Amino acid sequence: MSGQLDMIILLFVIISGIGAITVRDLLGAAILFGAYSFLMCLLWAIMGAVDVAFTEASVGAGVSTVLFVAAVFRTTRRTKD
Amino acid sequence: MKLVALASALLCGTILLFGTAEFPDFGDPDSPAASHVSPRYIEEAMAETSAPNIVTAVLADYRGFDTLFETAVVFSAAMACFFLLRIFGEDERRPSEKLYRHLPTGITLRIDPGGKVPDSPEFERIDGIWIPHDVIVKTTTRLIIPFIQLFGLYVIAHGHHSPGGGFQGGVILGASVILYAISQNLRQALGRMGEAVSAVFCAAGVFIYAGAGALCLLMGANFLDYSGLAPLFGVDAIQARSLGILVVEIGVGLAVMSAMVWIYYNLASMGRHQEGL
Amino acid sequence: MSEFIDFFVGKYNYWAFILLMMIGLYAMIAKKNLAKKIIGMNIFQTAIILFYISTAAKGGGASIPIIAHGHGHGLSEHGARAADYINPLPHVLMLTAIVVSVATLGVALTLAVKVYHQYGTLEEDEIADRIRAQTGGEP
Amino acid sequence: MSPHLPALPVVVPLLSALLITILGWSNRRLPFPIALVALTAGLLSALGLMKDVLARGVIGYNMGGWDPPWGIAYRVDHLNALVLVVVMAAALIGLIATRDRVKAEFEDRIVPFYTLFVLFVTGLSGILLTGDAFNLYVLLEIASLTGYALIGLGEGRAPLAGLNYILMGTIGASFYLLGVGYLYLMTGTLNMVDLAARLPGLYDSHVVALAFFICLTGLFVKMAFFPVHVWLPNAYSNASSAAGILIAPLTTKVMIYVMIRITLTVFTPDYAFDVLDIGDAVVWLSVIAIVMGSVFALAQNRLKRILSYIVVAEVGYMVGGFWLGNRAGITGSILHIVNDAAMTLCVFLAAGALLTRVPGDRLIHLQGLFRKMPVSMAALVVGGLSIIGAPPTCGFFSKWYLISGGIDAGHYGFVAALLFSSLVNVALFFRVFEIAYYEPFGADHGHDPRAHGASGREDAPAAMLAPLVVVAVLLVALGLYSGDLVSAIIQHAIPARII
Amino acid sequence: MESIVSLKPLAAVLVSILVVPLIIRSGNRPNLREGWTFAAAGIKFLIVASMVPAVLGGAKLELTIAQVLPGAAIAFRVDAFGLLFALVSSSLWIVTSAYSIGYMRGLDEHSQTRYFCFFALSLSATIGAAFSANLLTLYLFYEMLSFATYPLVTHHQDMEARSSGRKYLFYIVGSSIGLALPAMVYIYTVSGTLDFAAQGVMPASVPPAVLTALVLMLLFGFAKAGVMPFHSWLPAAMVAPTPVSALLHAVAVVKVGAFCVFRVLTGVMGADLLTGAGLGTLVCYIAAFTIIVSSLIALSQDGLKRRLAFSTIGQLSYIVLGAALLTPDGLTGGMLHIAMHAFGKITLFFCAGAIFVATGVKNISDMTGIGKRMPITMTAFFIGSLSVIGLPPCGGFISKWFLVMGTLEARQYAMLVVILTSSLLNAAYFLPIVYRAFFCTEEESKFDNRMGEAPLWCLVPLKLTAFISIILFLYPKPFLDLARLAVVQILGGP
Repeated sequence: MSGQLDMIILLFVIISGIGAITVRDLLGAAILFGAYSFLMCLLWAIMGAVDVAFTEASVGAGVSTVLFVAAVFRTTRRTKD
Repeated sequence: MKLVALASALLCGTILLFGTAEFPDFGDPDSPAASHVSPRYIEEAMAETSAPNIVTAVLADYRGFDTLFETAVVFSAAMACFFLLRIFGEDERRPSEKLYRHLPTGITLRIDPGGKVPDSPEFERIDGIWIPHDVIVKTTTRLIIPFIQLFGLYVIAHGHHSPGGGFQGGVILGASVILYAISQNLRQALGRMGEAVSAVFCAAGVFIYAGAGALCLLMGANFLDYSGLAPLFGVDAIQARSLGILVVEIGVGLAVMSAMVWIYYNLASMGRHQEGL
Repeated sequence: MSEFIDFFVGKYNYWAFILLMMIGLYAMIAKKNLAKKIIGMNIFQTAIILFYISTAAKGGGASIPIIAHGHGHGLSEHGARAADYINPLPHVLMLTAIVVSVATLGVALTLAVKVYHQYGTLEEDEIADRIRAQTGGEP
Repeated sequence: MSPHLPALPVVVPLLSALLITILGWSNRRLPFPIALVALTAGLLSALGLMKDVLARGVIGYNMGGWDPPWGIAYRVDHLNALVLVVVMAAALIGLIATRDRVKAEFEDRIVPFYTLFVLFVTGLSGILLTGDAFNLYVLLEIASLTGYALIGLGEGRAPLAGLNYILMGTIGASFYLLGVGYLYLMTGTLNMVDLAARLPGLYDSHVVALAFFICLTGLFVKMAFFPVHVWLPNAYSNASSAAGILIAPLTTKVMIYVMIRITLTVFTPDYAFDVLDIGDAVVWLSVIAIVMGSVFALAQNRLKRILSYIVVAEVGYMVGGFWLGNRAGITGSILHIVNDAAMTLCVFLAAGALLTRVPGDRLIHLQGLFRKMPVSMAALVVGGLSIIGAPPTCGFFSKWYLISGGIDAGHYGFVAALLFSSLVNVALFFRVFEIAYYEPFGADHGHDPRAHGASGREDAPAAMLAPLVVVAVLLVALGLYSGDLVSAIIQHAIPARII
Repeated sequence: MESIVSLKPLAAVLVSILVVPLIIRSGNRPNLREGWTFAAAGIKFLIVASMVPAVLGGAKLELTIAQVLPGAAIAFRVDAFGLLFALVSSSLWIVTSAYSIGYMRGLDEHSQTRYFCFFALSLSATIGAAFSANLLTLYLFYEMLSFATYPLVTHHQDMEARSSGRKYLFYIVGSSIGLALPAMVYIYTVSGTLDFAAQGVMPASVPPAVLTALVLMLLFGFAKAGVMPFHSWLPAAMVAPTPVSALLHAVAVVKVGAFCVFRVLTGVMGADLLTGAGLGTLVCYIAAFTIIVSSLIALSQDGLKRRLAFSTIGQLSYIVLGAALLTPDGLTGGMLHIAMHAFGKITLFFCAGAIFVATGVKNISDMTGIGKRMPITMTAFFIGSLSVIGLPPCGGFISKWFLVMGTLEARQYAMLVVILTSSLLNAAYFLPIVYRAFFCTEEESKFDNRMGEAPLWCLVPLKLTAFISIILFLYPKPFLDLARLAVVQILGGP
């Protein structure tokens, strides 16, 4: 039951991870990276690691993404790969 | 290059996969990881530290030394960003045009270098690259931010009993300031929480943590052995541990909050601290 | 076949962590864009976090590591049993690791911004071209 | 001595780093004195620890008062006490010597510079003292993050080099973390002594072997072992000279210490040398590292790049010597940690001193420096001779042990590589000396009028020269006392079963 | 044989190191600077000489500085052989210092302060090598000597000096690190010690092939001994100022090389072991080859200093040959040759320098008739030649006599032939110079008849050394006693 949910989220994690490194737009990559972190956080919540999930939600999905967006804002969205 | 990368990644993965065959089964309650050290935490943490959240107990007490340095890592990262990016006195050295918005009308004025700056509360300085003028966003964030901060404080304070603690709370508090900076602008955020404040708060947060540990040393206990603080708090050793955890969580929260804000300031403005997200 | 499925199902978290690690490693080596490399680095780190969290799991209805009825002064009548709670130690370790990873991310992004400021691009090959143009090929 | 002594080398610098920020923010004159006091206290407590260890043997210290497998314990034995003294001493000398350079290079960044540097030393001393595998990772990250920052703010390609350093360093640290995770999965503990007690039953497990390899790979990246050294030359040669002086002598040496610690204390020599039997393979890798490091060094035309590649080759010395797996080899390796820290400090310091007076460190910039800066060049000569391995400088004696270990183990490839590298070092250093000595060529047999007139002497400031001379003298002193060093300390750092 | 702990060896080594700061400080007052040099040289000689009675009495003066490796310390031990060598070097330093003043000032050379500093350092290293108690200490001072002489060799700081300096380093340092060092470590590994002992320290278990390799590595590794094919640094080093060539490349440096070989063969390997393995003969043949070939090359050289250099290469191999004969007379001959050749060859170099200072001539073909211009110099040159050739009434005769006796004793008749042939060759490349200097027609002479000797500072030393060469023939007792005693000590004696 929870195992299946687990697997589905893992699948999404992997997809968003691959997406983050393949999409040809750094802002998009940053957002996908945020999504990746958020899915990771869900995964950990399901696995019972509530504190880790909390931290990942605030740090990974929150601040990391903001920092990334800020950096993209200060550099460029362009990427060749 | 791509092939090399793929090959090395695959090689690495294959080797690791090969190892998983001998792993204990996922979720096996008798695996060494579940049966050697950790049971003590689960069974005794409550009695020894009076913190029902075992993670908090382990984080701030049993392995408090790790966490001290974890906080120090955040501090050094913030310091590193400041060290690498901050540009001092850019404004004076390279005067550039400034943009002002007339609030009642929304008209944007451009003032060339050397031009006279309008001296009226109706004018607001704005950034050339980031000019949101959205009353809805500004008002909403103004409303939300206090609650976010309240929640952050709650998370720090309630870390003993529920998920959360200094890190999470600190990040939430930091995020509230960052949100303020994004919704208004960087200068206003800097006006609320300046650079010196972030830097000193950041160091002070870690200092609270390390100082609590050093205080234990002075009281004759080992470093970070909060039970040594019992005479100071006037409670028994176990309660002293609980209070010690609270003290260091506050330190962590302070440090992490300021660090996040500080990193954001430098990163978003390329260290110039005038224009930014 | 069913053995294989059991094998897979029993350890799918570990498989996923390896897959994520490979993605991260691949991105760090193959991608020429520095920001992409940084994303790869973070994925790599999260993969390891996933591994640790997986080691913490306990089957058989273990609950999250917060002791129920825990209010009061550590004198809960019925002491907690280890099998009832998920192993908290990896969680603690990974809290640290997450914070370390965001710290690393901050510094890495800072340096990336500096590199962009210096060369006007984040692509490694273009940077190499600029350096060659500036110094005449000397290291 | 106080029972809390083991905590001090970490706690005092940490608190001082914070004080530098808090107090220094308003008073820019404070950071240096605070750092000075912190590192002096660190050095004194390290010496005190050394004394205690010599008197009483291994010292343990429980952080937070929790017993080892549950809490984090520090464990001080001969090995880490020795390396701690070296690190603290090198950091202190570097700090004093670079005072003026820091003022010049980081005029408005004094506060963050010293904060980061003292944190860097904190991290290193924590790495050295800790007895907990995960705690080591956290401290490693402190030392690395501060190192990235210090290196990233240099001239030219420094930010790019710093970024590459971050990427590779993070891979290395993450691999180490993963290896520790594997160990945790198999044993359920993170304490090194506890791990060592629980591992013997698991020696035939592939996961443990994998954990070992992963840890080792991670550490190889961190210590810049060929072929994963690529971050080092760029990072060290582009860093500002102050940062180079402070970081170059320390990082790789501490990583080699970690390798030795993990192998000897956690996995035990039985496992590493007998069960896995990878010693030979690693020694061959280090042969490649030594040879390639030397060859790459030959191809460089900048002094600091040459020195950086020499560091790469020296890493090969230490790794190879350790993996010979016999007493002489490991003695040589540990002794070389000490000596190489001193040598690297000496040559980087000398290069920094030269850079105060010449526009760059390309070899053509060094023309005529023997006349212009005799003291700095003399120190560079001493450092160079030590790296070459000429007696009585300390480099000779560690090389002696390494060669002796190679012969004992019958590993003549390693011996040949060491000799080759020594010869290449002769070529490298004398190329530098030649340029500094001859050029610009004197007209007609050197009878140029300059020689008799005013000599145009303009050496580096005394504040930099004094520590430099101290280090140069130290190189010789270390050489003369290496016998005592080995018999009193290093012999006790090696498990008795290794012969 | 008693051992006395004494500070004298250390003092003898340190005196010329300690004088270096004084020389540097008085760099702009040449007279004071040279005064310091003289003072150091004099004190050094007195210290060395003061050890003679004790050593002749059979004692050994010992001092351990630092126990750097288990079983190997940095330590001094003065025995008869070391003292003999130290006596030669330190006495000649006084003479050479005087000569240096004349030469350097006569040519108005640059960087004289540096020159005198490194000269003093080189002497320290030489004396240190002479007094070494073990191979490690010997190696230490050997390397110190290599690096200290580098600035002297390349004194002129021009292109030619640089390429010579490179060659010098390549041969000397390359061979010592590449060959001698690993051999030493191997010896240390198998025997656990590096001390010199009467019959060597090598355990008998070392297989002959390894032993051969070790001997060859050490023979070639100490390339200062100039054994072919590791000889070509010596002619290259002749770009140095002549006093350097005189003292270092005829006495101190090259003889430290020969001294090392001597020590290795007798003190480390041991005579019996080498004889047993037939390695003495091998080294003999290598030395013989060097002797003959270098003499032949010397014949074809026109540069006077280059000819002297090749002659030195040959003469050094006499010493090696003497050591390799491994018989009492052979060893005595080898040791005496260190002293005898030193006085003879330094005279020749002094003459070459004096000629260069006075006339600027370097090539032999330009020296026709120079005897009329510089009669004193050329007379001294003649005496030096006789000594090097090994003819009476000069000291060289005595050492050669002992060498010949040694070959007979060892039944190495081929070596006897080699020595005699080589003596003929020596005569063939020296005597024509003297002949053409004095006996030539007016037209052939390249000089007019005016007397024009070099400055007095140059002239007195070469007269002195020529005189000593003759004295040594008449009164060889001090050196002979030391050599005899040394042989007893080396062979473990009755």
